[in-house]
Amino acid sequence: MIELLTENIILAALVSLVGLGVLFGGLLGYAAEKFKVESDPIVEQLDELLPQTQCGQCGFPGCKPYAQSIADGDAINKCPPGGQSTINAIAKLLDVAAPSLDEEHGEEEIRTVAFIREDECIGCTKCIQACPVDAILGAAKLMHTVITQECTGCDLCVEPCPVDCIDMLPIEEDIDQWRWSIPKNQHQLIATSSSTVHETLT
Amino acid sequence: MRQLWETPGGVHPPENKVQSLKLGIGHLAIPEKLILPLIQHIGDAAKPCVAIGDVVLKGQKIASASGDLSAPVHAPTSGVISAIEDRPVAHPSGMSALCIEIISDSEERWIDLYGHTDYKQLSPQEVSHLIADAGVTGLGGAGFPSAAKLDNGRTKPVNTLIINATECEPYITADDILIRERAAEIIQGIGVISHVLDMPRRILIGIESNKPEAIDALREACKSTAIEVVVVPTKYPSGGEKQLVYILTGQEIPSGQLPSDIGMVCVNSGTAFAIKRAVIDGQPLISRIMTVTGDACGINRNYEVLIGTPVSHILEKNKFIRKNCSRLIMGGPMMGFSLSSSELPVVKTTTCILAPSHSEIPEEDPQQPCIRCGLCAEACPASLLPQQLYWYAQSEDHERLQAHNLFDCIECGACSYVCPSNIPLVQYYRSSKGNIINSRNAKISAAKARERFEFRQVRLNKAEQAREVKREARRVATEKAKTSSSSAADIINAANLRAKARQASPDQQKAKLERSLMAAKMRLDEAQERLAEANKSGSAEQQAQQHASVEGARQKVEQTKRRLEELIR
Amino acid sequence: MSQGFKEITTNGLWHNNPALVQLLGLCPLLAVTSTVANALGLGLATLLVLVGSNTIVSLIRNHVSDAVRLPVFVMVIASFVTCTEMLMKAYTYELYQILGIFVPLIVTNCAILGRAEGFASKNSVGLAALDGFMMGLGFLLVLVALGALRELLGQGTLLVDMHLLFGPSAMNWLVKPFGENYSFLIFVLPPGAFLVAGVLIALKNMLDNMAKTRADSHKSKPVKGAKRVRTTGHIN
Amino acid sequence: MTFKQITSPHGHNRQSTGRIMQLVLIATLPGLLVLSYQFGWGILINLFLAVLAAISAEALILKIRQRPIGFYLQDYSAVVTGVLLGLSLPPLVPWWLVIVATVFSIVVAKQLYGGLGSNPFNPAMVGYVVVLISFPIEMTTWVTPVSLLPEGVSHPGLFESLTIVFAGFSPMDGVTGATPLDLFKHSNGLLVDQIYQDNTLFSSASFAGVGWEWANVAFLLGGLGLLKARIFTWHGPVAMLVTLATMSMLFWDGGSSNSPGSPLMHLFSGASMFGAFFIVTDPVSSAVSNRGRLLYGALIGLLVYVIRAWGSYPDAVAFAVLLGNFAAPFIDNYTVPRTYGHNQRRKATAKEEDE
Repeated sequence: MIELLTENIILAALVSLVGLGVLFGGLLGYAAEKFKVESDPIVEQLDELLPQTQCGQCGFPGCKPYAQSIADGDAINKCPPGGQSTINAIAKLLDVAAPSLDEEHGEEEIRTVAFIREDECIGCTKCIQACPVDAILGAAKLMHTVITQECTGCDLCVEPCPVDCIDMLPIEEDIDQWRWSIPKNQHQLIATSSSTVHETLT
Repeated sequence: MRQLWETPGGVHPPENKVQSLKLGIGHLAIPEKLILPLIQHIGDAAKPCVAIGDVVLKGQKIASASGDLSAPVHAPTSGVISAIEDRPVAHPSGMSALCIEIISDSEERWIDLYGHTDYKQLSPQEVSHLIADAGVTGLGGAGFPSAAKLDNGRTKPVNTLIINATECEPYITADDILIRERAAEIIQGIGVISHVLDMPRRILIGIESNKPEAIDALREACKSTAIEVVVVPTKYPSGGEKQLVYILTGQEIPSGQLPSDIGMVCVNSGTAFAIKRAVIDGQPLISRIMTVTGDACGINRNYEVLIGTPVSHILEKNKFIRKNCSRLIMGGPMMGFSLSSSELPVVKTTTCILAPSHSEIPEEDPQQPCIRCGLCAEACPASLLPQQLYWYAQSEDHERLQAHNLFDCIECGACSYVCPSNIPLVQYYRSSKGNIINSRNAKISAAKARERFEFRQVRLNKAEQAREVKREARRVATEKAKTSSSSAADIINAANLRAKARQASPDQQKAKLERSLMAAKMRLDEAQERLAEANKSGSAEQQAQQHASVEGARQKVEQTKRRLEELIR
Repeated sequence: MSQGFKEITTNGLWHNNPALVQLLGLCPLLAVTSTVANALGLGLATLLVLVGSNTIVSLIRNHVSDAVRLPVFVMVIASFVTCTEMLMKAYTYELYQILGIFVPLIVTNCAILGRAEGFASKNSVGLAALDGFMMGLGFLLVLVALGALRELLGQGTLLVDMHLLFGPSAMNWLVKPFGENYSFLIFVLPPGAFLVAGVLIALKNMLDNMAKTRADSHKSKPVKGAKRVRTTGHIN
Repeated sequence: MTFKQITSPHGHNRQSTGRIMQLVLIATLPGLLVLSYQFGWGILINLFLAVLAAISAEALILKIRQRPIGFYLQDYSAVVTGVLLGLSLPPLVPWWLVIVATVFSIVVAKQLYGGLGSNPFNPAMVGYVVVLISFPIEMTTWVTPVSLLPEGVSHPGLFESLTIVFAGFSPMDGVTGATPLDLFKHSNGLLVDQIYQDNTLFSSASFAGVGWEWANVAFLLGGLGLLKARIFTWHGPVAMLVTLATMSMLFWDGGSSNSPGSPLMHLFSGASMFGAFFIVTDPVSSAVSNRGRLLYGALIGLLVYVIRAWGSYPDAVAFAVLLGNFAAPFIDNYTVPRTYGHNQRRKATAKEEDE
C-alpha cells in the first residue's frame, strides 16, 4: 500500500487530500452538532427596544410584528414614536449603521396622550375598540374616558370617533417631571467668531 | 482625640462667612403676605385642610401630611387664607406648584401650645408622632421628613447618632450662629432624638474647624452629657451626609443605601433645634434661621425668618441693590440654585439667600473643550471620574454612565468648581440622571403597554374563536336541516330564527342613527354659534365660511332624519 | 438578487468599493502601495483572482452544501492565487520578488472571499464574473491611486520600476517632479499608507455628500405617515 | 424682580485652560535658556518657526472647520505644542523640517481628531516622530555644546544661523557632533570607562554629558515649579523617572562594553526630564486616574529604557510616549477608582446590568 503511494505521487496526493477532507468534514459536522447555538431570541430583544405604542405607523399591526420583520431583514427606521433614539438602539443591537427616520412612516413628535372631551362623547365605544392597549374606559351610550397612565399616545382612537371629541394633548411637564437639560455646548456650535460664542451664552 | 478619616477629593473655596457673623440672629417684620408651598420636603405634597377665607392662628395646621413620606404645613402667623393656587416656588426649574397664601393680620395670635418637657415619659413612637405633626423636616438641604428618618432608624438598631453641624458651604452661617446663641436648646433636641432612637451608643457632633466660637459653645453645653463634639478639618463637602459619616467613623454608606442600614442616623443641628421646639415647646416648624448675605445686600446677617416670607421682603429690609446683583441664589454658592424671581417664598430647606455682586461671582466664561486634566477627579469626594462621566453624558451612553456610578454623584459641584475649561459638569450629571430615570420609566410603561396589548390580542382571539365555533355550529345545523328530513316545522323554525336575528338589527340601526342624529344636531348648534360670532366680528370671508359649514351641518341633520324615518317606516 | 450591469459597475468602482467603503483587503492595500508599479502588479493579480474565483464559485454554487461552502471557496481562491503566482514568476519575476509574500497572501484578502460569499454564490456566472471584474478594478484603481500618491510624496518620483511590468521600454516613464534629492520617508512607510488611505476615503465621502445634497434638493419629499396600518383591525 | 437662572456651582476657582498653558510655557523658560546657551541661536529659531507655524496651522484649520478662531487660540494649546516641538528638534535644522513637524502636529495629530482635548496622541511627539523617521540625517545632527567647541570656533551668530536654516548651508566643521546617547549607541565594544575617557562629552561633564545634563536639570526645575503650582500630579513624571532609573540600575553592570549606561546618565541625558515633566504630563493623551498615571508613566519609563538600550534609535522619549498614548485607554479601563460606597472597582468598559 505505502509502496504504491510513494511510487505514485498523484495517487498519494489524492489519498491525502481526500483523507484530510474526510477528517475535517467529520470535525466540522461534529462541531456543528456539539456547539449548536440556540436560536437567538433576537425578536424579543428588538421588541424590548420598540416603544410599544402599537400605533402601526411602521406598517405592521403592532410592535412585535415589526420586531419580527426587522429580524427578517426589514429596515429599522420605520418607528416614528421611538424616534432616533430607538433607531440608534436597534442599530447598536444589530451592529449596523443607524439610518435616519423614514419620513414615509411619520415624524418623531413629542409624546401625547389622548383626551376625550367628555361632554361631547356620545358613548359609541368605537374608540374603545380602536385602542390597542385597552386604555379607554366606558360602555355603550355612556361617556368614555382615557386612563392617562396607560395611554401610549398612538392616536388610533382619534379617527374612528364619529363626533371628533378626542384630542391628542402633549404631556405637560410638571415640577416633579422636570429634568435638567444638557447644557448647550458652545465649543461645538459652528460659529465664525468669538463674539458669537459669547452671545450664545446669554 | 477621636480618630478622623480623610475623605478623598474636596475643595477649599473662599469661605466668606465673616460678613454675616458680625451681628447676631435678627428678626424681620412680618410680611403682609406669606406664601406656603405644599411641598417643601422630599416625598408627597401636603393636602390643604383650610379653605379660602378661613382665619388661621399662628401655628395652626393648614395642610396635613398625605402618606408616610410627607410633612404637614403650619401657618407661620395669624391671618386669613387668601388663595390656594399654583405659584412659582423655589425650585431650580422655576415652575409653579400648589401654595397657600396667607394675608397676615400682624397680631401674631398663637394657637394653644402643648409642650412636653416630660417627653421621656412618652414612648418613642409618640415622640416621633409629635415631631411628624410639627412638620419638622431636615433643615440642612434635601428636606427629608425628620420623623420618617427617625422611624426608619428605629426599625434597625442604631448605634451612632451623628449631628451634622459642619456647614461646609461657603457664605452660610445659619447653623454657626444658631449654635453660638442656642447651643443648649440643640443639646436638648439631641436628647429628644436619642430618646426616639432608643439611646444610641454614641452621639457625635461633627463641626468644621472654622467655627471656633460655635465649637466652644457646644463643648460648654455638652459638658455634663455623653455627647462628643468632633472638630473636622474644614474642607468642602465634608458636610455631605456620606462624607461626614466617613470622616467621623471610617465607615461608608453602601451605594443606594441609607445611613440607618449601617446603624447610623445623621441629623442636621438646625433640625435638632426644630425638634426641641416641636417636642418640648410644642411649636410647629414655622420659622428657621437663615443667612442673608452677598455684596449686593447692604446688611449681611442671619435672621429668624417665617417660612413663606417672600425673598423680596427679606431683600428690601437688607438694603439690597438690584443693579449690583449678578444672580440670586437660594442655598450656598456650591449647591444652591438660582432664583428666577425674588417673589418666591422661603421654605423649610432655605439655608441662605445669597445675593452676590458682579465682582463676587462673575459671569461664567464660555465652556472650553475638556483637556482631561483630571482636576475634577482629584476634587471628587466620591472618587468618581467626572471627565469620563462628562464624556458619556455628552454621548448619552446611559449604560456607561451607570457603570461609572453616576448615581453615586452627590452633585456637590466640586468638579465644576475646579474645571479649568468651565464645563458645567454638574448640570450634565443632573440631566443625565434625569434622562436615565425617564428612560427607566419609559421602559416600565412600555412593558405595561405590551402586556396590555398582548392581553387584548388574546382576548380578541378568544372572542373570535368563540364566534367561529358558533358560526360553524349554525352552518352545520342549517346544512343538516337542508339535507336531512326538511320537514315543514324545521323550515318554519329556521325562518323564524332568521327573522328574529334580523329583527335585532333594525333596533341597533335605529339606535345608531339616533346617536348620529344627536351628534349632527350638536354640530349644527356649534356651527350656528360660530356663524353668529363671525357675523358679529369676523370678516366677510369668515362669515361665508361659517355659513357654508352651517349649511353642511344642516344637510347632515336632514339626511340622518330622513334615514331614521325610512327605517321606522 | 439580480442587479443590472450598470449597478454592478458603479458598485464595484464607487458605491461599494472594496478598499474605500468595505475597507477590505487593507493588509496588501497598505503594505504594497509604496509605488505605482507595486500597486499595479498586486492590483492586477487580485483582479485576476477575483474574476476567476467569482466565476467558478458561481458555477458550483448549487452543488456545494452550505456547511462547507467557505472551505470550498477558499480552495477555489487558493487555486487561482497559485496560478497567478506561477504566472508572475514566469513573466514578471522581479516584481514577484518585490511583492514577495503578498502575492500568496491574496488568498486571505477578505475582499475576494467577501465577493464569493456575498455575490457569486447567489448570482449567475455572467453577473458574478462581471462583479469580480468591477470589484477587482475598483480595488486596483484605489491601489494605484494610493501607490501614485505615496510614491510622489514619499520619494518624489512617479512610475518608477514600471519596466518590471511593462518591459525595458517603460524605463523612461519615470518622472521626478520634485528633483533628485526629495524624500519624505513617512509616506513610504506604512503610517504614510494609513494617512493617504484616510485622505482618499475622506475625499470619497466628501464627494458622496456633495452628490447627496445635490440629489436631495431635487428629490420630492415623501408623504409623511403614508404607510401606516391599523393595529386594531377594521373599525366599522 | 427677575433674575438670570444659572446652574450651580456658582463661582469658580478661576483656573483656566489658557492660564495652565501659560504656566507650562513659563516653566519651559529655564530649559530654553540653558539650551540656547549651550547650543546657540538654532534653538530660538526653531522655537520661533514652530510657534508661528503652529498658530497659523491652527487658525487655518479652525477657519476651515468654521470654529471661532480667536476663542480657540486663547487657550494657548497651539503655542505649547509649538514650543515643545521647538525645544525638541535639533538646532539649525532646515526651516521646512520645523514647519513639516509642526503642521503635522497641529493638523494631523490634533485637529483631524477634533481639536484640543480629542487627540489620542501627544501632537508634539507625533510631529517629532514624523520628521525623525522621515528625515533621519537632519534629525540626528546635533550642535556641539558651547564648552566643547574646538579652539577658535563658536556657534554661528544669529544672521549666520538664519542663513543655515533658511538657505540650507551646512554649519562649519566642529559645530555639529554626536549626543551622549548617540555615543553609547555607536560605541559597541568599548567599556563605559573608555567611552567616558575618550569623549570630552563625558570627560568634561559634571555628571551626565556636557550640555544635556544642565538642560535636563533646567527642565527638572521647571517641572518641579509646575508640580508646585499643582498643574499636574506627581504620579506620571515620578513613575517614569523611577522606572527609567530602576531599569538602568538593573542593567548597569558596572560599565562593561555591553552596558547601555549609568542611571545618572539616563536620567539626565536626551529628553528624559523634558519628557517626564512636559510630555508625560500632557493630560489629553495620558491616563486619567492617578493610579492610571502611575502605570502610564512607568510604561513610558520602561519603553524609553528598552528602546534606548536595545532599539535602533538613541533617544526614545517620543516613541515611548506614543506607545504609552496607545496604552492609555487600556490602562484607564483597569484603573477606575473605587467609588464611595462600592466594594469593588469596576472596569471602565463594564456595562450596567439591568436589575
